[in-house]
This record gives sequence, C-alpha cells and structure tokens, in this order.
Amino acid sequence: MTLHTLNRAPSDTALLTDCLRACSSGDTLLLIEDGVYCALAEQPIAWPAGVNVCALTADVAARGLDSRLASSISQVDDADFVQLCCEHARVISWY
Amino acid sequence: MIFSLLVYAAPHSHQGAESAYRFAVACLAQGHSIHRVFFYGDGIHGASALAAPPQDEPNLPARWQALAQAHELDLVVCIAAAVRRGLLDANEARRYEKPGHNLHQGFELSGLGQLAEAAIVSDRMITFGA
Amino acid sequence: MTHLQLNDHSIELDNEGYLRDLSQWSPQVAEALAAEIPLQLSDAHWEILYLLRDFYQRFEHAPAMRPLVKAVSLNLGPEKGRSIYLLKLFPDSPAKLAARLAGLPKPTNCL
Amino acid sequence: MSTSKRFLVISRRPPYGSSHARDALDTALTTAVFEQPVSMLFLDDGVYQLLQAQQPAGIQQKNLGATLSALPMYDIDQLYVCDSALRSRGLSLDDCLLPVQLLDGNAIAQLIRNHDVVLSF
Repeated sequence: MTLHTLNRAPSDTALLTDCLRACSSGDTLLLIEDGVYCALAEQPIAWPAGVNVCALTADVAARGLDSRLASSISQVDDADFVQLCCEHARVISWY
Repeated sequence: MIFSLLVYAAPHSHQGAESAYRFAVACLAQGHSIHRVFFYGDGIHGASALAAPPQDEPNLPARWQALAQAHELDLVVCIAAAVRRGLLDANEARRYEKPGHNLHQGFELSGLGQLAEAAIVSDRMITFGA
Repeated sequence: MTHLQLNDHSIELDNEGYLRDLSQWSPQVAEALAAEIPLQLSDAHWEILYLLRDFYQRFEHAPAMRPLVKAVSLNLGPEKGRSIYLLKLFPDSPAKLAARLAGLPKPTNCL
Repeated sequence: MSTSKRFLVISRRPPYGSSHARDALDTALTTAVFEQPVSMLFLDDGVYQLLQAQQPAGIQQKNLGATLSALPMYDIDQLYVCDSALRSRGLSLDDCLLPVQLLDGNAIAQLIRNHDVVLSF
C-alpha cells in the first residue's frame, strides 16, 4: 500500500489526474498545502474507490477551510502524517 | 522507523520547505529517527547562512541547525545544485575561487549519491516538493 | 591560478589543474597536462581519451566510473572494459583524471 | 551497503522550463551508479523530454535528450511512458529517442506497487 501526498489545488488537473490514476485500492491520499483545496465540498472530486482521502489539519485551518470540507474527508494532524507514512510501504509526493 | 527527507522546495517560495521541517519535528517527537535530510534543487536555499527573514518570521536554516544539534541530524545539501546557485562552503569557495562562502552551520555539501544512500538505508523516504 | 606552458604560449588552468577554457584543448595540451603528473600517454591512453571526448559529445556529460567502464567495454572490448585496466592507465581516479586530460569539464562532485 | 531497493523515478515536467527534468534524470543516473535497479516513468508533460531533435543551444542549456540517451550506459532500461500522456499530445513511440514501454492507468498503479522507493520530480 502506498501513501500519496498531493500539494496542489484541483486547478492543476493534470497533477490530480496522474495522482488518482496512480492510486490503488487500499492506498491513502493525504492532501497537504494547496492540495487541501481538493477537499472542498463545493467542488466534489470523484475519488477512486477504496482510497482513503484525508487532509492535513494545519493546512486546512490556515486557509480557513475547516467548515467547507466534504464530509467524506477526514482531517489528520502532523503526528498522523508520520503514522500514515509508517503504515504504508512507500510514499509518493505529487507536486 | 528510520526516515529520510528530500526537501525540493525553496523557503519563502514554497510551503514545502516549511512542511518538511514540521514533518521532521513530528517524526522525532514520536521517537522515530531521521537518517538524513537531503536538500536538492531550489531546496538548497534552505541552507543559506545569509538568509535574513524579518524578525517576526521564522529563520528556517537556523531552526534546521537547532533541530540537527538536538537530534544529531545529518543535513546534506546537494553539492552540484548548491554550487551552481551560489551556495558554497569554504572548501568549494576555494575550489571555484569565489570571494566568500555562505553555507549555514550544521549543513554539509555532498553528492547526490547521499540521496540514493539515504533511500537505501531508510525505511521511508518522504519528498517535499515545489 | 596556474599556467600550462606549451611551446610559445601559456594556457590558463584553474587551481585543480582543469582547463579554464575547454576550447583550448588539443592533443599537445593533453600531453603537457599528463607530463606534469607525470604520465607518458600511450596509444592505450589515447583510445580512452578519445572515447571520453566522444562520450561527452554524444551524452553531454562526463561519465562516472561505471558508465565509463561500460562504454569502454562496448567500444574497445570487454577485456579493456574493466576498472582495473583503467586504474592502471589512469591511477587513483580514472574517471576524473582521464576527463581532465581529455579536456572535459570539471566534474560536479555528484557522487 | 549490501541491501538493494527497487527505485522508481517519476518525471512529469517538460524539459528546459525548470530544473525538474534534469534533476529527475541526475537522480536516476546517480542511483544507478550506486548499483540499485532503477526504473523511470514519464507522465504528463514529462513525455516531451523524449522528443528527438532537441536543440537547446540557443537557450544556453545542455541537451537533456542527449543525457537521456545515456540511460542504457547506466543499465537503466526499464523506461515507461503513460499511454494517454503520449497519445493526447499527438505523439507516438516513433517520436521517442529511446525505447520505452507504454502503460495504462492500471499498469502504472501496478508499477508503483512493484517498487520500494518512488522519487517524483
């Protein structure tokens, strides 16, 4: 299983497409930095089945997005980020 | 677990430089070890001794150095990426006959091989990109 | 700064003995650089130097040891494509020394 | 260092406009010199790196294509390209300066699972 991090807003559609295409069922996708804009309820993204999508709390809060996230997306803190790295065999950064 | 980090984002241009530092702190707080932090591409600017951000903004090179001192971290800056961008230690300044050097204390210049070595010996390699 | 004296003119070298201006390279320059080591260039040396120049021309970088060995093996045969053979010709650090004599740029210290 | 890991270097930026493509390539070459098995995967605009007839002298840059063509000298011959990235740009394998294998989305996910370390640029 792979942990993917994505740090760009959804307007970078090519990056988002490549990232989603590279996800397998059981993988986790962690949205960080500007990647947290992919988590907004107003612009729902069709996440691949079986992929756990979460967003980094500090980046969500920094951008004032706390109340705007899609309900399917959980928030994780820095310690959880480290934990997710341990739980997955490899980490890929999409940036 | 043993982690290594690849910092490819330049401080102040990209949040990635700061994210890498925060990750390192969280990593060490959980008792994991960090084998190496490797600075590459524009990320090398995170090792400048001449960075002078405003007083009410964090000085990333200084914080890396403090973290490295407290946890005996290996902070390695890609020598080829650094030298072309004007980040030199005393040795390279001599080698290229330049008038000064500006690598922050606590960092060292070395080859890209150190990135490969870090990935080989660490359990996880995490990239912070730009 | 040092200079390499060649017949009637002198050629600038940096403090590690690399040519400052790579376009000044000639076989005579290579001979003179080698003489300072001292090293007498034989046909066996020359085929490596020309292979290096060809490698640089084609791939636009000076090879590390491993690809150099492979290039030698492919072009000059497997019995020469061995580190030990290159070490005998260019002692200590064949990829570095041969590149300097062949007038290639100073390696970026990447390894 | 007796251990060996399977490395995948993902390169998804076009050449020359930024240092990403060059850095990805240097990383792959260096890792191979460390005697690790290295694969490269070209995605998105990264496929433009593979175009023949690159002539960057006029923009004072080195020819990335020339250095890419040295990959076999470093025993890096597992080279992959995203099928749709190539086709959507009107390119085919004939346009590529190296022999590469085409992969669809499923195969890319599979390729990633087959590698221990993935470095992306």
